[in-house]
Amino acid sequence: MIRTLLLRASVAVLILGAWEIAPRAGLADPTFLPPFSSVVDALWHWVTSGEIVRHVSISLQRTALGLGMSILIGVPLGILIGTSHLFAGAFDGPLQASRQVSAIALFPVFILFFGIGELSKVMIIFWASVWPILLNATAGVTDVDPVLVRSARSMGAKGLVLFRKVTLPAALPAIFTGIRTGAAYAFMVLVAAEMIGANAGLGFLVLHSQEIFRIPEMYAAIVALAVFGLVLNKFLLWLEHNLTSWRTAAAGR
Amino acid sequence: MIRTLLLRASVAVLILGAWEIAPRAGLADPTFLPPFSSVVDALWHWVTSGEIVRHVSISLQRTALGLGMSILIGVPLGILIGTSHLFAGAFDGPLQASRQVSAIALFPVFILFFGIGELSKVMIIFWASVWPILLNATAGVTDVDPVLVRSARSMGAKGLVLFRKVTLPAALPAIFTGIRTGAAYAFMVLVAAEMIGANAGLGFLVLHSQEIFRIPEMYAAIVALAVFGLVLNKFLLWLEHNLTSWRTAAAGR
Amino acid sequence: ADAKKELFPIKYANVQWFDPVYIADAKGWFAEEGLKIDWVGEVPAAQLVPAVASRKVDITNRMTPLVLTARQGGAKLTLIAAGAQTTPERPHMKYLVKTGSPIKSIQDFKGKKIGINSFGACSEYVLKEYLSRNGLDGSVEFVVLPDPNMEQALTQGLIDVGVLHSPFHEKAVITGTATEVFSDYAVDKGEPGMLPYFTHDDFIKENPEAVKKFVKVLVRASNWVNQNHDEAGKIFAKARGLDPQYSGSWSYYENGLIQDGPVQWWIDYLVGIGQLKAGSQKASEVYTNRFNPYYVAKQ
Amino acid sequence: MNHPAEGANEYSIAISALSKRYRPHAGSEPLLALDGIDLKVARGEFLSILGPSGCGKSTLLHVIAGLAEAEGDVVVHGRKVDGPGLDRGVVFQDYALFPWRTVLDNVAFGLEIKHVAAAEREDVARRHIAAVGLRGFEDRYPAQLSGGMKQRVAIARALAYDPEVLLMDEPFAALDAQTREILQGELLRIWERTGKTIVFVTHSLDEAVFLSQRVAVISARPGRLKAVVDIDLPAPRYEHDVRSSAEFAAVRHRLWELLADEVNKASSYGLESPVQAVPRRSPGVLSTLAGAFSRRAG
Amino acid sequence: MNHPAEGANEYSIAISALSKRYRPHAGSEPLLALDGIDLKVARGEFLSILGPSGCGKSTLLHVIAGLAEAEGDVVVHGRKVDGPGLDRGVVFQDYALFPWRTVLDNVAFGLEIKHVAAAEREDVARRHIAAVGLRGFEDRYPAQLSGGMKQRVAIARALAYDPEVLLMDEPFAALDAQTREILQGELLRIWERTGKTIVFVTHSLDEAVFLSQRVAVISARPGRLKAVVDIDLPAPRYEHDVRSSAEFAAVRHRLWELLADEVNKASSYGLESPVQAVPRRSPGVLSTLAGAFSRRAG
Ligand SMILES: Nc1ncnc2c1ncn2[C@@H]1O[C@H](COP(=O)(O)OP(=O)(O)OP(=O)(O)O)[C@@H](O)[C@H]1O
Ligand SMILES: Nc1ncnc2c1ncn2[C@@H]1O[C@H](COP(=O)(O)OP(=O)(O)OP(=O)(O)O)[C@@H](O)[C@H]1O
Ligand SMILES: [Mg+2]
Ligand SMILES: [Mg+2]
Repeated sequence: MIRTLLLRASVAVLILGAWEIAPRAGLADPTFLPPFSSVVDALWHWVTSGEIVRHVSISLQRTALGLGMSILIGVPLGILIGTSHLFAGAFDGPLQASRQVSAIALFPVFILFFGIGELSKVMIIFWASVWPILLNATAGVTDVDPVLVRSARSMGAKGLVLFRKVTLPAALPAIFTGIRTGAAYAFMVLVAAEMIGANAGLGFLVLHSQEIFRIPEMYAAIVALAVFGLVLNKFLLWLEHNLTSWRTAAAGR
Repeated sequence: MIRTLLLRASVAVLILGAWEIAPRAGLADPTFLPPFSSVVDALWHWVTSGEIVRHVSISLQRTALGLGMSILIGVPLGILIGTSHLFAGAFDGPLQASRQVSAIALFPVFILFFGIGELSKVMIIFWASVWPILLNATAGVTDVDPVLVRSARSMGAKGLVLFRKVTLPAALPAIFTGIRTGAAYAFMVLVAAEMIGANAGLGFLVLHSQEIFRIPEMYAAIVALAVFGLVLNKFLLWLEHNLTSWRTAAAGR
Repeated sequence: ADAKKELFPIKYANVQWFDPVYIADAKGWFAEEGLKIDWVGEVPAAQLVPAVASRKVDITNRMTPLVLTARQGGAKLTLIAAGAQTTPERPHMKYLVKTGSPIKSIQDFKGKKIGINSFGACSEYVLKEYLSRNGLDGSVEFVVLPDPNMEQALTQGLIDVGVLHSPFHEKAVITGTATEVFSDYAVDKGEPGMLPYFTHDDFIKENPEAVKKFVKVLVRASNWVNQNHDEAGKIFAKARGLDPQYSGSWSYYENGLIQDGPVQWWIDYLVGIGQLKAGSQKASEVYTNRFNPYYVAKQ
Repeated sequence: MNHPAEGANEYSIAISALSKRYRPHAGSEPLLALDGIDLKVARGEFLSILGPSGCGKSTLLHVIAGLAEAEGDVVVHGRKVDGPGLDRGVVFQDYALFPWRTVLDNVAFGLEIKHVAAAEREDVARRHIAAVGLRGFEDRYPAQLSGGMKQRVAIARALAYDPEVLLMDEPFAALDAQTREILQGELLRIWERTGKTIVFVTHSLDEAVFLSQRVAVISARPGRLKAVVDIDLPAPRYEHDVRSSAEFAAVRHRLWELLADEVNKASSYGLESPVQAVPRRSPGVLSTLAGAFSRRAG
Repeated sequence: MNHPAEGANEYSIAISALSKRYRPHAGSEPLLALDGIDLKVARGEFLSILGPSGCGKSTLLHVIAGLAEAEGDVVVHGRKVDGPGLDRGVVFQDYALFPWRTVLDNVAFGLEIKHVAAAEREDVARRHIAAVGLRGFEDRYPAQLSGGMKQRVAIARALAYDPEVLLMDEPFAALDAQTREILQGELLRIWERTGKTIVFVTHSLDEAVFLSQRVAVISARPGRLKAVVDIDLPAPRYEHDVRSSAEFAAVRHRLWELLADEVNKASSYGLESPVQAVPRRSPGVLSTLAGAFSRRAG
């Protein structure tokens, strides 16, 4: 435990130290890669002024809504595709085609259909995060051990009950992997989403700082984004851990 | 077989038909959603003029290089994290933090380190696609059935041999899911990558058509992008199918 | 309080470049006319035309050629005020090189790599025209780079020449990283440098009064900017959160009146390079001054 | 003994002309696993299925359970089987426990499906768990149990569910001899009290003879019905030392002989020279193995 | 008979004060699976381990194999076990075949690890596959085999690999009685020819008596070494009808008695009233079950 913590700390110190020293020693142009301390300064300034709260909360809201929609739509749809041959046959093609298309490419379409308010941002996040969730849900239900399905069917489970009591719990680990990947992508496109009609949010902060030549602030926003993402990821891991506790029990000795 | 094909075809016809009719019937603004036939026209024009070849080949090259790098780096790194506690302890933090950060936010950093030539585009694609590959590789090796590892170890397999003969084949399905998700994301950021220093490529074509308001051309480029992505995806599926043929054999009756 | 409630909202995007709308809003001039600027946040430059065309934004400003191509693409857009003008002191774009670069004139551009923010607009076309007039057709390589990354690319030597807009060129010049070779004034004394305001035809049809009031305030602010560049720059900097030393401001066409010249210049150019069908657009149909109080007064 | 009456209505299960083909690789020759099985099981009968490994016993059970499709007809209680039903319960050869459910919840599964109220469900499940000797393990997950314990959970689960027909695939194979004998006795008691129809797959001659009214012997690949042997031993068998009786030995021997050929066929499948049923002085099935070893050692 | 000599060097395996605790849930009371086992196995000895289900037999085997950690010492051929080694081969209770490898490649696995040349490897593997009666199945994947077939592949794999010590966890449990007897005989032959040390876990008294020189009886949870019984039957046992001899019956009975208490303990674990070893007329272990059924039926 302590050894791991020490290791983690020393790696972090190493990386951040390099970031601090490289621009100071002239190894990197400080205009474009300012020393880490100036980034911390900028971050600290936002924290003390309380401004960060506004940006984090709006970004959180957008991410939560977009990701929430992805889960609400992606998981059932993925499961449908994984379980129904008919459905897979009909919709696999269009869905596979759609998922190749970047949200950025679709900006005009998003603006047309969803405006430039919150909805379009949420939709962009949804668009990016729904695919891994869908894909993993499909994989999860297709890969369920047929022995278990057989066993449940022999006990009269079928249709929705079979699904709820066997397919779903068996697919849960895969679904969670999908959700975590999806969350990572929700984060990745947060910046893109906040390119459209935003005046607050961490992604907006990145772009805006860049536009107004506040490079340390830009990095500060990137760091804030990373920390925010880490926290979300930890939360999802915690959730996963609690919902699939049987896996830990099985592995534990 | 034939029924599925028919189903697929009719769904496709339905969707494309709706696309054709909606703008013509005034259900959608043809300025923003031009009838499908005009999109086909634009596409056909590119095909006959041979211009499409230039864009597709440059985009293909960027995607292949970026995705190739992701696989070459993401798979071993993911496996290392999944197998070595030391490595996981040291690098999990920085990697988790990094993966939260959008390629778009990192434009200045990418330009700083990789310039505006092909390298930076490849790196942006790499950046987007490496995370699901890494994550799935880690999950794949962590989830290997301990019974199999035990069995192999009892036969004297250890270290690299154990890894090559047991961990890797057992993790292969998960790794492939990661690669396919990664490929989808390589595609998603192709547009973003081609925002920097590009004058050709399908992503560039989308942006350029947008800028000069050639909406049918924009859709044509999007359709080309989707088709291109579908082909890549099919290729990866074919590869996966061939490399993990034992799964089909097991399921086949 | 009642009057406040009845303020007519104009959906308007926070553009990255200097805009008198920021000034008028700060000074409260819109409210005086019963208007309210409903800031919708930042919209990427490339999305401004689609945003107006799909009526998610009511009015904005972008270069004439983009409006022309959009009209050809079916967007119902009309120019309603002239906006910024290229003058020798305050041009629309500057052609910058890294300080100390041997590039001193257009002749030195030959075989060089030029950074532009997009194809199909002022950055590409004006320079191309200038190059061809100097017999340098097709002799340079264009690469697309977002404006915020242009200075960095110049410093790192990734491009030889950067085509920068305000306030990005101010920043690059003031910090001493880049020097101006010339500006777009070099081409027909800045005739193609008009940055007009435009709106959707349906918006005009539904809210002619609002358009009229908007143009009135806009012209008031533009004229004020022409007299008070420094103060205008400061107000803009404050509105954008910009360091005031880097803020610039543009010159505006007198009273915001649109003339045939700049519009026709672009029609001719685009027809010349085959981007516009000959005769498809007439300058007089592309713009209208009928909402401009000065034009109306003249009538 | 309650010998199967021949009236059609008396049949619990009627199998006719049942064949099953597996296709190991797409496009490859199909493997004939079962070939033209005709078999009728009376209501309340206890029938065992004996046969060499790989002859299709599990497959047959799955077809009756409605879990696998096959050519031919299976009729259960007068209704053609076209899927699993509430009337048939299965104990699987490979446990098939749900890894995400505790022992208690695994056993309660069938009751959940039947919408038994939570309190009664838990009560019934706990009693069945205790009955297979697993009290105290209610909250364990399957991965935390030994092989035999898993099998006992699977048995408790199928019994708790209370189906009319019980299909059991080597349910006692992983148990130790003693527990096995105890559970065999108990299974007979349950069968008598409840009048369930039981189809029981086993490898063990003793088990088949002790438990069954009739034993169906399946031949080696492709699985054909070789013989059906009546076991006329006094009931209740768990009350006498039936295993020591002469009748027991006689029936056991008959079955042994029936099987011996089949096992030989199965084991020598593909071998150059078929081997004797019970090799004494002759080189046995594994002689090649032994050869390999001595070559190494030498 | 080659009875274990007492010289330290003669020991193949020496286990002292071995205890193993499992922790079912993080932070919960640890479960004592094995408690202070002391056991020595001579070089070339055939030792069986008997015990009720869940007593820790598999655990003990895993510890010897170096696959699980425990308190206490395990010394194999004079070296303290701190991991798996080329000297010990294991046949696992749950097959543990590699699903992505064909039967042939599964059997060849150990040889691959030993860097045996490809041609010889295939040759040896094919011979072992034929020997367990699976010729023709070389290219199948494990998921396409029946339970017994999988187990036979697992046996062929461990034998092909040729380790000095063989640790077998109920290797014949899933086989039919006939194949089982044949393979038992063959295992004895191999053991004699190669002088391997074999530790054999089984549930079957007959199997233990027939195969072993000594039988170690483990008590119910926590697993303690209850007794070690010498089996003095004439060798080679596969050449006589040893199973019918009086000595056989006598030893079998002794083991039965040793086990009966333990099984009782294991089965009644947590039950209110312990049950008789072999319940005849008394209400048995499953009586609660029967009760449940009649309540339903009534
Ligand atoms: N999914 C499958 N694909 C291809 N062949 C299969 C499949 N399942 C079973 N088989 C084949 O069908 C035959 C019968 O299998 P089954 O499992 O019914 O045998 P069994 O009699 O239950 O054997 P055991 O006693 O060993 O459990 C075997 O030859 C087996 O290889
Ligand atoms: N991973 C684990 N976590 C917690 N407890 C375990 C684990 N593995 C085994 N046990 C417990 O350890 C005890 C011994 O298990 P083991 O598998 O060694 O028994 P066994 O004697 O082989 O039984 P069987 O004859 O049924 O195979 C059992 O009570 C079991 O529940
Ligand atoms: Mg079977
Ligand atoms: Mg065991």
